[in-house]
Amino acid sequence: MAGKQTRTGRPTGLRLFRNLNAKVAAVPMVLTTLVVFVGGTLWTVLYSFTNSKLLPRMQFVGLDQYKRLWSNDLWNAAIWNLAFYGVMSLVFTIVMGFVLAVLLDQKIRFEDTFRTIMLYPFALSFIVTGLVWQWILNPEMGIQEVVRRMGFETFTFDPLHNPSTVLYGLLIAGLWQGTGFTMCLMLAGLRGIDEDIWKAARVDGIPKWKTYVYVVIPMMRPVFVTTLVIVAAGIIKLYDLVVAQTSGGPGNASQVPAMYVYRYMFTAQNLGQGFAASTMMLLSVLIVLIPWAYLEFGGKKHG
Amino acid sequence: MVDAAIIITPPSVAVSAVQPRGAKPKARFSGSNIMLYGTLFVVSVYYLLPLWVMVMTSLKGMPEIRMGNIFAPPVEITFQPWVKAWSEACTGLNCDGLSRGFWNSVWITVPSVIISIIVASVNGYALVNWRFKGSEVFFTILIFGSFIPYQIMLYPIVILLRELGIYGTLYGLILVHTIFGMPILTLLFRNYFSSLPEELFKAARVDGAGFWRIYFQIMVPMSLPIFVVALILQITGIWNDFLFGVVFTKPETYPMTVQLNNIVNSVQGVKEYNVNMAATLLTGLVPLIIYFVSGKLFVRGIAAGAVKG
Amino acid sequence: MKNWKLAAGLLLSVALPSGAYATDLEVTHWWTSGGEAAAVAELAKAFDASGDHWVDGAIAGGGDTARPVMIARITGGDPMGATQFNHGQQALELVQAGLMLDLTDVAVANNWKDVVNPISLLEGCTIDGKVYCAPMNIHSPEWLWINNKIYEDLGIPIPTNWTEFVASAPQVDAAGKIPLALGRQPWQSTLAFNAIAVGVGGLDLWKKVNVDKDMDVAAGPEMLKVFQASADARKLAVKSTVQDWNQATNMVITGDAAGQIMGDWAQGEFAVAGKVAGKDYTCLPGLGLNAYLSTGGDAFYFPKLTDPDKEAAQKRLAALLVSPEVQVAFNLKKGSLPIRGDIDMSAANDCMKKGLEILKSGNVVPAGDQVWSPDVQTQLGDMQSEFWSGDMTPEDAQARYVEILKTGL
Amino acid sequence: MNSLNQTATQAAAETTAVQTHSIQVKELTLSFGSVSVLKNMNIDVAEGEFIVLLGPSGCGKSTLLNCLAGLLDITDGEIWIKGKNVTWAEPSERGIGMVFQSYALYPQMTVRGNLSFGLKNARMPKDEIEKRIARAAEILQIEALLDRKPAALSGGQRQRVAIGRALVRDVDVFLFDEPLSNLDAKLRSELRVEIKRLHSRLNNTMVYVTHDQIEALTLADRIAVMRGGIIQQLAAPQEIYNRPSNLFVAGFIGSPSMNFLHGATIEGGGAFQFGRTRVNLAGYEGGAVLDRPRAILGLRPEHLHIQDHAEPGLTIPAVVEIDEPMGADSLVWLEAEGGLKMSVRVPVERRMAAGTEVHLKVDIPKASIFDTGTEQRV
Repeated sequence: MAGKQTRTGRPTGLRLFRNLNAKVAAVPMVLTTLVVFVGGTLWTVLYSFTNSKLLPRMQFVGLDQYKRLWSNDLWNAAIWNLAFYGVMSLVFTIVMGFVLAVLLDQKIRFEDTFRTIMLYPFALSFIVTGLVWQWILNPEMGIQEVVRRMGFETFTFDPLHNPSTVLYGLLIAGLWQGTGFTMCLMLAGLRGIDEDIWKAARVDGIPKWKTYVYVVIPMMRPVFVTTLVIVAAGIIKLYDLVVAQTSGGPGNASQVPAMYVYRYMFTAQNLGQGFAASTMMLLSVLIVLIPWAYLEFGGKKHG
Repeated sequence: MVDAAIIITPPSVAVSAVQPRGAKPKARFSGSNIMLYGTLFVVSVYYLLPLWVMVMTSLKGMPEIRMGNIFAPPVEITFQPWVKAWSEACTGLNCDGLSRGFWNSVWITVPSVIISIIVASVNGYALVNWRFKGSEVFFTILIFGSFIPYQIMLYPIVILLRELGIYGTLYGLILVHTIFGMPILTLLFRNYFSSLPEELFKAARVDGAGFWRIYFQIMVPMSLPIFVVALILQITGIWNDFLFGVVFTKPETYPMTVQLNNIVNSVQGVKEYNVNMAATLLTGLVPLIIYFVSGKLFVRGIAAGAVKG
Repeated sequence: MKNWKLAAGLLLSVALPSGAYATDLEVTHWWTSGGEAAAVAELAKAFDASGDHWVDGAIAGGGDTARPVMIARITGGDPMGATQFNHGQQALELVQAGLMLDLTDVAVANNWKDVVNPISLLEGCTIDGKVYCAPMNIHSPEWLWINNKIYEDLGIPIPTNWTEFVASAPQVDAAGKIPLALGRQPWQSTLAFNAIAVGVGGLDLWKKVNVDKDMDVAAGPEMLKVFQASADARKLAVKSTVQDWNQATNMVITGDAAGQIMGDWAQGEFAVAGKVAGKDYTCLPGLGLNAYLSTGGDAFYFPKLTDPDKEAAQKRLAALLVSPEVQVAFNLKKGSLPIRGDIDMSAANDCMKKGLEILKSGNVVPAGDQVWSPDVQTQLGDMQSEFWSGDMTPEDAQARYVEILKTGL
Repeated sequence: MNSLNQTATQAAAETTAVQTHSIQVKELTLSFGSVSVLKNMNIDVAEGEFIVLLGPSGCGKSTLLNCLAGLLDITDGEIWIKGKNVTWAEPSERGIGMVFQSYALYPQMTVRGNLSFGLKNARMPKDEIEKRIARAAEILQIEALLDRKPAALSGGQRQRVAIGRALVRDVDVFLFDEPLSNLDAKLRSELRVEIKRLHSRLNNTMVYVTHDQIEALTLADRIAVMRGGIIQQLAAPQEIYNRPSNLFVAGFIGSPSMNFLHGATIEGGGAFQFGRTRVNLAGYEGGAVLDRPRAILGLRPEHLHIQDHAEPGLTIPAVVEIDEPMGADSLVWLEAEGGLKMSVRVPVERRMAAGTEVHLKVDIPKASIFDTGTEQRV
């Protein structure tokens, strides 16, 4: 230990070595943040101003990559798709997660079974999720065909091959994979609420739904905020699911920014363009995170 | 993988946390009860349908798949697709299915999980109990890091690993998993440790225990629920990883997910849906088993601290 | 290793360090469809027979999936022994960065300059006078593949060119078949468009736009005709929803679809399915309109390795890949054309012979891969993908097409 | 502010002049960034002394204790324990034992494990550990609990174990951080007595943090009343009670709190005027009162006596509002001139009807006078 010997006087120089073990233990974290997250990000931002192709090189072209990015229909489509998917996914994940948690919180029988059923998709990767839902939504063999065989000859349910519905197809799969986890968080939140609240509400004769809406939900604000941030972070990273389920198609109807980044960095061998797109994604992350960080850490210092 | 940034707080509610708290349902066969179980049933169908389809399809032969519907159970059960997916499916010239990938995945997952959890739990512990100047700044950056799409970091990481001379080695992959698991896990552990009474830590210091002794003898034994959560998240996360697996390994060491992708995308003639589904199930088997076996612990681990913002 | 001596004899022309045999070389490629895998097996067989060992590193999902992995590994300092790229600009920077092995001595020793035909393929491998890749095959994308049986069943003549094919489409459609199979990946849309450009637009137009890079022509009325023809073609493919090219090919093989615009590699799939050219299916190079083919191809690049034994093995493999025996065996399986004109391809089938003839007559133009950067190719792919799957007007599409080409000038 | 500290230091110096120092805090300052939490503190604690740090929550008393224990690094100043400068020593090297409010028992260890953890860390021989545990267990009467886990103990038992953990360390200085706050009233008073007994038996130095003035008054040799990171007064309990050095201490100590009459001192300090009432200050035990245009007369409830006739200069007229019988005595709440609420302690048998007009006789020698501006006692 650093403080083995009793020191006399003001050990200004030795202060650095106090709790040396703690500092040594923090080295991996410090290196990761500085080298990978800060360094990597700055590196990416720096090279987004160059015309790097296959290999990074320092030939600055100013804002050219950004100009091209925002004049690219694919990028605009990707941003729009992500915004649409993101809003839908946020709303549905949170509403579904909460409703399911409320249902499970009704002192039901077989709670464990239901919970397991809802949570197990979370164990599967997006690749698997995308593949299986592509299969189920396949018009020749999936739901459409089964319903048709039941006699509804004109029944059409082919979301993945129609540009205007493909995002819903992704949503069905995304929600299947992720809502169980949201439900878990919500359930934990519900159970963190003091039971006396329920007693008080019953004594006051407040209907159950009103208690949820006006009492429980406001009390669960932190859980909602956390869930929101987790889901939002997942949405920005959306990639595997799209690749596995639609490959961005039909056309570019389900392209997302992460795909654009990957495609331009590696397929198009235009690193500068990929880095510019990355930087824009990073900016959007900050737009999501800064309000949250402000909400979370803004008011309470040395609390 | 969705980022599972669970934020854990006081375990004081742990005991009661697994009990339902909502209002009591009324009589057993009341209308609202039928509604309740009816809804749960419909929801369960939605969740179970893909699993059902996967299992059923994987047990059918190709002719039956072409003729029948995907939801029907097989008329004639065959395990051939499973055999093929496990040991015969081809990618290029390699026709040994997923079997090789399984052990590669094990060799990748085990050390990556252990090391990433150790590093992250020590981080969380140091952040809570041994704050040093700027530690919160590093933590904040780390949290921001958890939201950075991996694609953005891919190129810098390639350069980093090249400079360290461990690109393409198991060490490199472990490092990558440790780095990218760090934000979420650190958050997880930090929040959990900060929910433990600070006085315990102080008492241990008065008792003369140092950094590591407090960590191993006081903190770790009290943190079982959060270690379980971290363990489950990391095992599934690393097992399911595709991007790092494909970029940072080579064919001999491809994990199962990469081989799954190869098998599914190496269409030779017609798509063999039954083999694909069997391969998919085989790949998902480890995380699935973990969830089915220890899912309750996972839920409990999250509930063990309720969630806070 | 029975053929040890034989193989050694075969390769005597290469300067070999003695006693350096039986070296493992990892070879990455994206040849994973049935016909492709069979062709790769020929390469591996030949390499193993020569005493070394081929470690197969197939990456499924096409070049767009595989190339990032290959590039990451090369730049990450963990290169493979050899890797597939398309000729042209894909590996240019890797060569310039000094990451690729110089094969000039192999090329000289084996006289590639005289045997490679057309010579443009070798030129694609040559940078600053040094050879950096071993050309493997020639591909021409401008083919129309037709299922004969559908037309026989309908009782109408099998189309002999694109125009007839389009004219017959309503009848095919009425019979419940899909007139045109099209995989929904960007590169396949681009391929279909380029085939129509060569077929409908003709050689001059192609050269002016892609070789001379004349943007006025690209924006001109002749090019608009190509876009209009493409817009007609996309109507025929509306019901085709598969992703992979070989799934689309399979639709033609099984008779779900009447035809597909695809490169000569589709032939490998017909072969694997046991179909006979001329009898079961018909192939029309240049869509049957213009007997011109644009030629690109695959080539193997050899990243620089530190181990001298490996380097020697790399050079042995490079020589082997261009050798007549391997060229014949490989290309027969893959359905592509060999890169040398001095070998006996009498075993080739009907379609391949058509290709060989065109090649011999010199009616070839360079492929998009060779004249445009991957950046432009990618943008074109995205644009074509949207065009072929949506309802963009030909005029809009042409405007964007020109804009994209301009980024590559 | 400086004068305040000086008073405190002087008072400390007077009482401990002949004894040896156990703890010395010199010019201690603690700040987090720009916020200073403890300001320029000086405390001398004599060997065997029982010091209570008392104050409202947030006053810095627990923080000070943590600094003494070495659990917080101080910004400036020095801490000496037993003649050694321990300012930068590890907690375990300071020769202290500490008892926490939440007991802070290691949940996964048995009572025995809890007691021995620190000794094992110090690599003490096994038989010595056993001996010490046995002795502590005997003193605290927890022998029967040694093999239980903390979860199986009651609150009182847990607190005993927590004390035992400090005890086995065999140190000269005990630090208590609100050790009884988590217990119910009955247990609290029992354990309070027990701590007092422990102190008289072991006779080691104890520093005890509490916000409960009863604990402070009953246990302490001296009390340090703190507010805002500053020691307001450091003195024996009776001194603090009877002669609070400033308005805050006067108001904080005593329940119900001291009655404060706002007015002015007149006649060269000979009398106090508020409203129309005048009170003679003859016999006031304090410094020079002088004429102060704004002053406060502080009177504890037991230093007022109810009578039915006025005595000019000695009584304050008031009207009875409520009386609260409290068992041993009874508290009468009255309203004096200008709506001023006052409380007076009377024998329980004396019942007062609401609305009765009475006169309150002032016990001037027990009174305190404060300057409104400086809030200091004069």
